[in-house]
Amino acid sequence: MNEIANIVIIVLIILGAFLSLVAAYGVIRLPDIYTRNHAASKSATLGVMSILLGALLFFYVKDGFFNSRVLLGIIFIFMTSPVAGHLIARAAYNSGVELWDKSVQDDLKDAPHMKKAGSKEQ
Amino acid sequence: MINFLILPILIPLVTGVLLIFAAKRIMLQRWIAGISSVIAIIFSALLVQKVRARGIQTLDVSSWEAPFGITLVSDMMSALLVLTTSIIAFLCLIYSFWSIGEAREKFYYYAAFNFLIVGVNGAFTTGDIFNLFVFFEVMLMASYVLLVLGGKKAQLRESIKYILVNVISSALFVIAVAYLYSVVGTLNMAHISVRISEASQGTPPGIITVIAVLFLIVFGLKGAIFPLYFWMPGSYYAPPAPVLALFGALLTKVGVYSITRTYTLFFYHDTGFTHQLLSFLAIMSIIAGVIGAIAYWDIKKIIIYNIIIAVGAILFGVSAMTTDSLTGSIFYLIHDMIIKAALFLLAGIVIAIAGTSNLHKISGLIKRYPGLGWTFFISALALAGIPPLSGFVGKLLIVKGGFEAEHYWGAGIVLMSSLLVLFSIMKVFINGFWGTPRAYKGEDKVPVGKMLIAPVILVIIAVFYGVGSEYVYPYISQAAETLANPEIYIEAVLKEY
Amino acid sequence: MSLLHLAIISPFLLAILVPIAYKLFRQIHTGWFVFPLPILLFSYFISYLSITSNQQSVTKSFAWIPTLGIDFTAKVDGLGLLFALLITGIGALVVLYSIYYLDKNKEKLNTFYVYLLLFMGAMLGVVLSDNLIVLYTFWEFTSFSSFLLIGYWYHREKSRYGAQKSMIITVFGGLSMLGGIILLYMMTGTFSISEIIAQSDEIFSHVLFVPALLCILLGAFTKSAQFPFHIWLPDAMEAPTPVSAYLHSATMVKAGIYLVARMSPVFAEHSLWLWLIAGFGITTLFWGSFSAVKQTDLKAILAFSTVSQLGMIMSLLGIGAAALHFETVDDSYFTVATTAAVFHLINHATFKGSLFMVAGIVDHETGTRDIRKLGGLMNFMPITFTLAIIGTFSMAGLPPFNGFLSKEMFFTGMVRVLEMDIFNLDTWGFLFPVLAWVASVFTFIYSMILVFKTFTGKFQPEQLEKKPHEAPIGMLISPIILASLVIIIGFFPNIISNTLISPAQAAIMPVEGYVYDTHIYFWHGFTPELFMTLGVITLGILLFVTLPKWRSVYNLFPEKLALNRFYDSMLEVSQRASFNLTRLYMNGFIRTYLVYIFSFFIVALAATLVLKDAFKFDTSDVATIHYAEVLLALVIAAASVSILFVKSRMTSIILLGAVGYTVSLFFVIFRAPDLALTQLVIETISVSLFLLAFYHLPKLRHEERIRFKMTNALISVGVGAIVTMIALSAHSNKMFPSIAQYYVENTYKEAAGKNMVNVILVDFRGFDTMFEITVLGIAALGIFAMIKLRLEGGKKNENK
Amino acid sequence: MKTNDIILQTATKVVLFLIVLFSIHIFFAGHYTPGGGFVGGLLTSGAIVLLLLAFDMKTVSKILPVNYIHMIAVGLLFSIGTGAGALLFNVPFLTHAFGHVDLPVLGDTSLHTATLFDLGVFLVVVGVTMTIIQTIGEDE
Amino acid sequence: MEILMAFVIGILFMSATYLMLSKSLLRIIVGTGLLSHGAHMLILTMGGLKKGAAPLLGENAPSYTDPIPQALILTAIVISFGVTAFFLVLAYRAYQELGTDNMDRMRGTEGND
Amino acid sequence: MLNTVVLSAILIISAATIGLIYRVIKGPTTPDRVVALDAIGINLVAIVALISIALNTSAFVEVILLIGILAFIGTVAFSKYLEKGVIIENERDR
Repeated sequence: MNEIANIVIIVLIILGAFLSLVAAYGVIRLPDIYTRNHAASKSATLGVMSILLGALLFFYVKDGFFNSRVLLGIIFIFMTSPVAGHLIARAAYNSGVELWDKSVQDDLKDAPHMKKAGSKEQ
Repeated sequence: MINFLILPILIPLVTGVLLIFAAKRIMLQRWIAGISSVIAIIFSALLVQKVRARGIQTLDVSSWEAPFGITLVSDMMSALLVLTTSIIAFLCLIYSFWSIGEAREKFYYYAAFNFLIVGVNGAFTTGDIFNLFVFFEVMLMASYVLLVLGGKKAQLRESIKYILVNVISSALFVIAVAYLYSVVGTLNMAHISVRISEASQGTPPGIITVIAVLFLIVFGLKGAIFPLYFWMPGSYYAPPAPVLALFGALLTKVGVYSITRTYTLFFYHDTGFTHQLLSFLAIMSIIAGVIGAIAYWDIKKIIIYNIIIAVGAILFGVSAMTTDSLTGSIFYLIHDMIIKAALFLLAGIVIAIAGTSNLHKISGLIKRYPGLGWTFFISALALAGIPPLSGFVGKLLIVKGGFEAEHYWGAGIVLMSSLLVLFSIMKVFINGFWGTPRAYKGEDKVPVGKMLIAPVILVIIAVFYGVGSEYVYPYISQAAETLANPEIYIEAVLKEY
Repeated sequence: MSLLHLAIISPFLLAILVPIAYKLFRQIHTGWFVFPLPILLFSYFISYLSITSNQQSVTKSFAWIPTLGIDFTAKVDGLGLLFALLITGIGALVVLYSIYYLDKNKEKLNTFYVYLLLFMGAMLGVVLSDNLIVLYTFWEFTSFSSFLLIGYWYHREKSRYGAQKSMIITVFGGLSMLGGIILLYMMTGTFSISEIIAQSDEIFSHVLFVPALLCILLGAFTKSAQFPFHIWLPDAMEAPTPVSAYLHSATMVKAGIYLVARMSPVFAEHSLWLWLIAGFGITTLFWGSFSAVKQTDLKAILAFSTVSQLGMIMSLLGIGAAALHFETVDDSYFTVATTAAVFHLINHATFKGSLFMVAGIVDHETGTRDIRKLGGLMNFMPITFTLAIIGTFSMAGLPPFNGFLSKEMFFTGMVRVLEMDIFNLDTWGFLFPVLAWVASVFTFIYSMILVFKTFTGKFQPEQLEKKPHEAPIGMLISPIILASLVIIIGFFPNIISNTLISPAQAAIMPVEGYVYDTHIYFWHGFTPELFMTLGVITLGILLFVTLPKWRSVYNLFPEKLALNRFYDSMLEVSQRASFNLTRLYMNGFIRTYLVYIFSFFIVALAATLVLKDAFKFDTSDVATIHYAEVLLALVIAAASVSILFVKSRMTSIILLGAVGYTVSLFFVIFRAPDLALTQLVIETISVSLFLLAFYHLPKLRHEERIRFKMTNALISVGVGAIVTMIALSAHSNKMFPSIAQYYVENTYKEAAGKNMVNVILVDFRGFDTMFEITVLGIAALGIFAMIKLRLEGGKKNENK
Repeated sequence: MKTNDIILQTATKVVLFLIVLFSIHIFFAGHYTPGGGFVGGLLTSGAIVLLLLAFDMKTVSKILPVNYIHMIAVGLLFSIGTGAGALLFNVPFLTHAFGHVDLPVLGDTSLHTATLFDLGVFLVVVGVTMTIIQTIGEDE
Repeated sequence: MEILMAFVIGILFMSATYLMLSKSLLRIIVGTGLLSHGAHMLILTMGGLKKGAAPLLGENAPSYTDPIPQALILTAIVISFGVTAFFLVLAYRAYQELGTDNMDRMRGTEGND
Repeated sequence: MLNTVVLSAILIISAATIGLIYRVIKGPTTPDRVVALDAIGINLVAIVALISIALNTSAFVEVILLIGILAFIGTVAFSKYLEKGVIIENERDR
């Protein structure tokens, strides 16, 4: 039982670490904010979820019950991460951050209420 | 009542909190603040009597025995300082009624005022080095608020500098406590003293001396000693008179008190180094203060620089570490608190009348305001330590102690500083009060009579403090005795030691 | 408190009543309320004559601060009584004179008489206290009442100048005297003069003897306007003339003389005492009389004359001290100097007092005191002229006035110096009679100038503000009384010799079992003194007549070298220099101040580390290092250092956040979950506050230039290094176990908690927490008030 | 600029519940596990801030009609009062008392005056943070 | 570890000092932030690092780290938060009134009479 | 085994975090920084979870949730600031 759990935990952790690395690589290397946001909010979230699952499992093995706060954390991140990603992307677009010059499509280009985006900060 | 010694802290604290609720009702605020101030004075006076009758009072807050919880300790020195603080607070408070203005009163002036007193009284009373830090912060935070309240340009500008310097000194305080904790592993001041004594059979380890110097820097920044006083003249220039009086009378004195406490309770094992340094810095403070005081033609600045001189004189007495000089220092400390408050309040009236603090633009005030003039004159004499006014006995004992400790030059400088103090303060009198009378815009609106109440009472106290030294002396000498013999303090706090 | 104390204090008590009387009875000259007091006191002190003339003394003690050895001990002996009589006697006359001199409608009489009474009381206190601290107290009182009286007409620039000058110089002396008093206390353990005198033999060999002597003398010299401290006295003449007559000639300036006389038994053993007093005295005598000749203001002449006469008395006291070194004083061969000093003291008070009053009358009636404008007043004011003649002739040392007698005795004393063979007097002693004689010549000259330039010669009505006429009788009474004393003492000197002079002398030179018996003779025979006097008169007349011819001698003394110039420039330069100096370092830049503070931090701590050999490096008790921690450490270091180099505000805020979060990770690693939690939340809020607060700042027009400054870099590296070094050595110096174990044991048992940190926060050290939240609360109040309350209109940021 | 914040507002409503729950947990658990009044208070104000972000000042003050400055004062009074209670029994200031009470539903519950003290801390912290945020917010 | 931390703290203090000596008010306040971080870390380090489990009795560990420094730091953190908040708002207000965040232009009146 | 994995995972995620910090500093736009910060927050959660496993204690699980909450609030605030220029509106829909 313990052995299996351990292996599962290890797998989850390795997966999480790998995904985080990928996310970071993406954030560094991808060309514009929208793609970077994509990398960050998808892979990083998945990465941390798997690590948290690993932790949850670990504490289950250790204490014999599911640690409520870790569970709560998982739910929380699961819920908020997409919202956050959405907000950033929208904010970026509305504040007039340019798309990558090789982007092929910009659906909101002609949306009237989006146009007068303030050139607020840089 | 075992909680007696906490009352001077608790009363202003509760008052301050209650005043938050009453913020918009000025008269109510004044009554609450005034009455609680009087009560605080009564309890502080009773505390002094109690310490006189029964020795050092201690209170283990939260009932945890001494080195583990926080212990409040009222020895005679702290009790006296608390009493003085309460009196000055009351007088500055009633002075504020007629001078601070409704706008400030509505924006928590009295609350911040009371919190400042909490901080000061707490710092005087606490027996725990970290708790001292906390009280410093209470005091400082309240002082920031008072300094900036009103939001005038000069206030904002000077507050930035004031806060910056104090943030640095707080950080240094924290690291000093950290180092000390690393070495002795405790926070209770009496316990620290015991452990330092144990560690330094004969000569203390070098690290203790280093920490001592660090503490000197920390408290020196607050107490405005040379070469750490530079922030003060500018910062103290900005706030209105009653706030300035509080600052001048109390804040730097907390620094001085802390130096006195630590240097008599912890760091008395290597006096050849630490106290020599202290005495050197004290002398330099006097010189630097004198230079500043005679340089300016501005009432506020002159008095502000005189703070530095007084700090130097007091610390010189502390550094000499004889019973006489310690007695003198405490004498002088209390005198200086009283007289600085009086002078700043008087300067406030002058500024209110003349609309400026520049002596070139003020003259002949004594013709229309003789009461103001003579009050100022007497407080000027008291400041210079002219007998039989309040400054004399202190100065006498400090000089005597200095001579006894064979610091002839230092004692001589302390003595001669009186002359330049007199010169600087008389410059105000000769040029501002004497001379051709002038008319000032809006002087009729200034309620000079009411504003004079507080400084006059302070001057009366100063006169009695000097003339009646005989009645004060036993208290002061009890305080000095505790300083000179740390065992008394330790025994009172730790009991079984 | 005895009647004697009451007598000393009575002027103070009356001073309180004077303003009330002034308010209530505006029609009556306030002086009339004051006048009875000095009369009463005078007659009271007269009653002591019977005691002191037997060379006894009365001591009454009153505890003031006994724990410090400060008792208000009043002692009446010959010396004290002499002064007390002078003070009250002249005081009465001056008050009387002032009643006519000061107009009750124009002057602020209440303040005037308050000052005058303060002075009178203070002066009585000085001469009658046996306790040095009490004496010092009253001494400073005289300085300040003098200050106030000189500044009586405070709207005049010169009055203020003179007042300040006199205050600075006399208080300087006073403080130095206080130093001397403290030194004496350290040698003897008492402030009582009588007890100090009783121990004079022991203290003679004490190492502090000479410093104490010098300090005390400095006090006496400044007060008695001895060269080079005399410069305040001429400027003190700005005071109303009655004041000049009283304070600045008859009484206050003699306080220094009194002090020297009083302390003679203590210090006279030492040659320094003799040389300093006699030397400074004779110099002052010479310089004062020499300078008086060139003055054109009546009161200035009198002022310099006072200076010179004080010098004369001082030198006599100095020479008199030598008498103590001779086996016998029987023949009063050497004690004549002291006798002369006491005698001249009295004489000087009489003739100088009357002369001042005469000068006041002239001023009052003509509106000027400038001798270049005066002249020929003899016909208008004959009585005044007569009085002036009596005064000046006595001053010049002409018979048959009292001045002649004391001048003769002065010469006797000086000539006898030649016969002394102690303290090198045999080599340099000859200077004394020579200087004395020369000075006397000048004294003669200015005396003549004083009387003849004013009262004879050409009358110049166009130069005068008023039409001169004789003074009212009330104003003349006082000078007449003084002038008649001049004559009476001149003819019958021995009425005061055994009542006043001998007792005083006994106090100055107490010799056990010896009773002084002084006789003053008018005729000594053809002694050298007589020829000296004759020489003075002859040469004096000659020089007076040819004055215009040699007056240019004074041009040889350039103004620049004058002591007054020195004083003025010292005052000016010290103020200017301190101003410039202060401005140099107090430049208003907070950066500069921080540089000072940090530099001191570095220097002081580094020096201590080195000197105390405090640096210790001990790795025996360190925790293990893990590579992840090294990584975190690198992150924190990199982030904090890169803040220094980043240009954008946003980046530096974010980097600060990065540091903060890394710190909280460290808290996690170091097993501090509570800290980690708090740090995280706080850091987030701080960062958002940073952003909020700096959102309003304009976009930087040009990116902030972060100029690399060498000083900044040095200082910051220094601070970092010091902090690290102390941290290392503090860690290597753990000497005691922490008190932590107690908490481990008691957290659950006694405080019913499991989270030690939290239990410490709410229970063990709940007191801290209570005030920590108070700090937060105050901060919130402050922030609220700061944003809402804007007394200066509070214009919004236009860059928004 | 008019935007719709449906996603944010909906998410907020759910998340807010989670945060408040967590902060209450952290407040009460403080005596035993990490947490306490301070962090609890900060989290609660975090929840309120989230509300402010998702909605606006006016709406929030309608939902929570609290004068935050008075809240600070009340909090301070709580803390001081807990301490001053000791004065009545003539024991040193701030001496805490605790006991175990059998409550009908919750079973054996320990009551601790330290919790009251901590409640003061909690209130002060919420009051302070919200005062700061609100004043700055209003000034913008 | 303590030695490493001592150096980290030294670097924090160094950066803080450098920042506080600069002209920009923002950098100064950032400096004070770093300063307090350094001070807090120092307390922790001085208490001794990793001497046992986290100071929670629930851990049932044989030894615990010293809880005192942690409690002190907690107090210090809160206080320095209050001060920082106040300082920031002050900076904001100062900027509004004085129109600058350059300390050189916030010269005091000490020098001139 | 578990320990090694956990520690190397910490190392990996730390490296990732440093990469993200590079992005925070580099920018070039503020949204970039916000994205990176959000990711850092998430990574911190992971790191704390891993440290909890490594230290074999559940003392830090509160921290996990806390970081999550803060990161979320922070991101929301940032994006609102970027979008609207204000973080807290006095009154919406005006």
